[in-house]
Amino acid sequence: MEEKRNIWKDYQKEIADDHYYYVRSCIRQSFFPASEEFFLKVLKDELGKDIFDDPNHTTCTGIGYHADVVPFETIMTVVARHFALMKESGYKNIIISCVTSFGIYTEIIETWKHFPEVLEKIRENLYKATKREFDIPLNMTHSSDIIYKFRNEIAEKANYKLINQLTGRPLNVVEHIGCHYSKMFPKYGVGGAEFPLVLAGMIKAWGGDVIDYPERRHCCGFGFRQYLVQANRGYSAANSKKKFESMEPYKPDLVLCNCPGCTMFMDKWQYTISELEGKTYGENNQGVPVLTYEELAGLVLGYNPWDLGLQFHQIQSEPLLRKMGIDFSPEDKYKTRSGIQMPMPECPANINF
Amino acid sequence: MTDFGFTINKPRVIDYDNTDKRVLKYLLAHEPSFNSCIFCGSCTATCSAGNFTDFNIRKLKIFIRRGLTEEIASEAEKCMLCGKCFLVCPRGVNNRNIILKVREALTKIESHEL
Amino acid sequence: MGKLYDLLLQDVRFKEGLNACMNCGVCTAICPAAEFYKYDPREIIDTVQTKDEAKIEALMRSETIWYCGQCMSCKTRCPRGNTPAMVVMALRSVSQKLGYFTDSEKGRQQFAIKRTVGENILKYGYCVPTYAVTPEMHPEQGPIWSYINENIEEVMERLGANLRKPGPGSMREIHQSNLDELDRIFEVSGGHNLYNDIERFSEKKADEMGMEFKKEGTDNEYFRHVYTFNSGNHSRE
Amino acid sequence: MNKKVVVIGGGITGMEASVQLSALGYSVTILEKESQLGGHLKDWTVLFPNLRKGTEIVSFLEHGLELQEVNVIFNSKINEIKKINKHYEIIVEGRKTLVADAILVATGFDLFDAHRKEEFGYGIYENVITSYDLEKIFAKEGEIRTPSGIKPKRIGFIHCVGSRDEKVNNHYCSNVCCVTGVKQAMELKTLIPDAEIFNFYMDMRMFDTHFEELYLESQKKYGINFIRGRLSEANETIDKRIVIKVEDTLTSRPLKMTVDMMVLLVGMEPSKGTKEIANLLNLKMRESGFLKPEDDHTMSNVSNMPGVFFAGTCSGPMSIKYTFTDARAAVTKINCFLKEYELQNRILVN
Repeated sequence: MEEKRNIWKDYQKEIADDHYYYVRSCIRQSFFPASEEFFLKVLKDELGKDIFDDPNHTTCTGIGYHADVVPFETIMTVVARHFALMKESGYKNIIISCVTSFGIYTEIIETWKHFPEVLEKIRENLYKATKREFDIPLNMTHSSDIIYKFRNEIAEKANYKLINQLTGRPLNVVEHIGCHYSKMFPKYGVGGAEFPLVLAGMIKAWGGDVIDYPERRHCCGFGFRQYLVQANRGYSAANSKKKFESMEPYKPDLVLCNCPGCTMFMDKWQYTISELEGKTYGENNQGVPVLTYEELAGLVLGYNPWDLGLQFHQIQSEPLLRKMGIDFSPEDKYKTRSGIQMPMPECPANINF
Repeated sequence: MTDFGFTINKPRVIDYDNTDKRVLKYLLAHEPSFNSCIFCGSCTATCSAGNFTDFNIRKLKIFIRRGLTEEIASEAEKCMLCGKCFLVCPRGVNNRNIILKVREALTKIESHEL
Repeated sequence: MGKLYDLLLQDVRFKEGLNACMNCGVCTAICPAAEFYKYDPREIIDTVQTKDEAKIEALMRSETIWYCGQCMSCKTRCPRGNTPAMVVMALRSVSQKLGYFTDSEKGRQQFAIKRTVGENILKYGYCVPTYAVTPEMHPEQGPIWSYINENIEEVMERLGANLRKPGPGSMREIHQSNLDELDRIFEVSGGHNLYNDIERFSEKKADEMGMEFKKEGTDNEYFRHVYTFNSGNHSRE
Repeated sequence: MNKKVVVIGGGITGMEASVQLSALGYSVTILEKESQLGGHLKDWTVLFPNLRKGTEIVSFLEHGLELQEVNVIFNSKINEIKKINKHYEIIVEGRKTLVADAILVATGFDLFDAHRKEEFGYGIYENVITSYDLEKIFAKEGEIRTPSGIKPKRIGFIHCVGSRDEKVNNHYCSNVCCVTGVKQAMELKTLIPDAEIFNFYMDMRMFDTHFEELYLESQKKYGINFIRGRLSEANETIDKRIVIKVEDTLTSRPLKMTVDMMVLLVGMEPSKGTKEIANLLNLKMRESGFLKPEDDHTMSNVSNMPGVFFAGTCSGPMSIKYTFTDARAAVTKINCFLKEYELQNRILVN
């Protein structure tokens, strides 16, 4: 897909080189905690960067905001507090782990540009509530932007490639960017909104092929209130289903996601769809593995897939590991950190493990 | 099957590649003035049935174009055949005959003649 | 101008989101909600731009405004620079302020969201911590989610998380001083007001509907109702 | 000695105005940046609304130029234009400096670059073409084939590409795309009688003589389909067909349709040349970049610089018919100016 971009080929998003303040994601830390830990590890250990993991920041309240239980003014003030914490820790570059947060931070900064009186109000709010003052970050990136920026360095250190060892051909990778990454403000994303490069660039650099299928840009179906309330979940599952049906003819080996929510939904909805409609996607009814970019970077660099947490996805990734020629230990899969055997999870009825 | 408390929503999108164009074909063969419709809505504005019910003859004609047989069947029965729509049509579309032909086509579909 | 339109105009998202619509349908064409609900963002914008108070009030009391999934795809495409999804947020916000939201099945669900995600924010400092997304309320998360929740200590340790402990790391405990700051932010910025509006109007509605309502938690009839009830009148016509 | 007029641009406007100015006795020079005359017209095979050949118009214009022996300088690049007293000096790269008593800017339009609507897939998906590309396909002998090499069974025309679109900063209507869509659909249907052809539009702006009749004919005689909905995005299927996604606005439902070939009806933009000349001469432009007249109604060919006039599509989108009319109108205005008629000082009371 790299060759498909036209308009954005001359545009490069500015991504700071070092000294970052890191803000975590509600969904990524809860569903893919190893991804956040691995991201920090890679930046520090593999790339030698300075990144600050501040215990004092909180949720941005984005899920609540897009589900309309948190007012705009409130979320702006919470985000302003994160900017204040960043300033107090001596940082100017912020890395955001969540795509929803990333979208909100960009929306807020754009709003402040258009409505300076709102910015003033938020400064007052924050001071009133916390006595803190803030600066707008000099450089704001999503954590995938950082992996994108260092994709070639990662490729140089890689132990494995996105190449099917049995056929010698590149793996077919579906990339899913997450709506809030660049649909609202294309210039804040790498490669704009239509043919974004952030994941495609990683896939290319690590040897895979990017699949462009008709519903590539479609939402995973989270829909905030549409997922959060049980009665509405048929909407969420329907959107993921639409995507899986559209990508099916291309025989994807894996789905790579930008947004933690999308990663979780596209993984879990395969199970739900298999239960509700008896349809299982992927080869041999095994499902299509759905990975975060941190997990994929970890695999490529040769980290233990079970330390990355792949066993705690609903769709299992052994077929993918075998294709990549990764030497993994099946015995280690369900062991504690200290090596004690844990029980086995239950197998879904319609997905082959 | 696990009960999740919901079922997966069905799409509302008009999937043109997979709709049923039998009524459309029949109509174009039997009432060619249908081709001249520009969906301006004059017919709907004057429609006797549409004044008292949710019948919308302009929409019906689009359903025919798109091949939405279910929608066609439920709409076509609402017309009272007064013919005012033909009088007001700026393109001379014989709307009244369209209804008759659509009903004919639907009957034929039911009896597998189409 | 009318009262409701004025209220909408106070919302910067409304000012940003509504220019002049020419009814081209580009938003609806790729809207996930338009595909799976009886929903048309183009019609919402068209209704709002008439400035007709009666129509706007009807919209605020309707199911319609609650169908949007906030993906913002409409913003990417609109040839007139409108953002229907932001106009929807402004409509929802006024609908909650005035209590109109309890008139619709989908609107009443705001109560369930407030009692779950809304409370998580102030209690844990995060919207959806693992232990608050219970397998009972989330069977669609599959057997793996039950497994993770049953073995949460071991799983989180293996994955390098700092589960409910002080200091940095994923799943860490947020220090009370930070939760207090969050609480004060909610106080000064209208967050608590919205929570209170949702509670107050929901309690009134529960009473009208003759349902049990409790001041806290999810173990009450009204919560269970709004969380699970689906009349089935929302998708295909 | 004859007064001198320099005409910048040798498209329809420049050619026709030159013929007329020359007939009035002025000494006319056309500066053309390319190596031939005719501008965009030479690329269009058949014209609306009467389906005559484009070459007929070109030869009509060329004949005029021959009769009037108008001087044409090809491959000319203007480096500078100086105003000296009442006349202008035009410095053309590698040539003798030209002196002009009046200048007619006729720098025309550029076609909208469809690559800029990335979501439509032009230059990315091979079966997405522009109306301009389709003309080139028409110009070729033999059966119509899609770029993938198949005989198309279903074709979609997309209106308003690059027009009426804030996203590409073009807020205006390009005037000619609606009728071009109708014309090209009819041509295609003639060549492939069993093809299904769809026009996706917002408004059918059939404003000019015989346009509406052509629209009616396309429906009645050719069975062309019209769907009111603007393209949101297009995608490629695994077999290289194109999925069109619009709202069927008259039923309020999203609609998707797979076509073998999608034709983008690209609009007009102020040409690069127009912008260059406007900079050299300090001409006022509209927000759209088209040249701005001194008054929209009464001085539509008159620029803010004395002795500089403009005509044709450098001032806004227009069809061939209006281009001719506009060229001739500008000639009248230039004549008034050079003859120093009192008329040119008519007062407009605000």
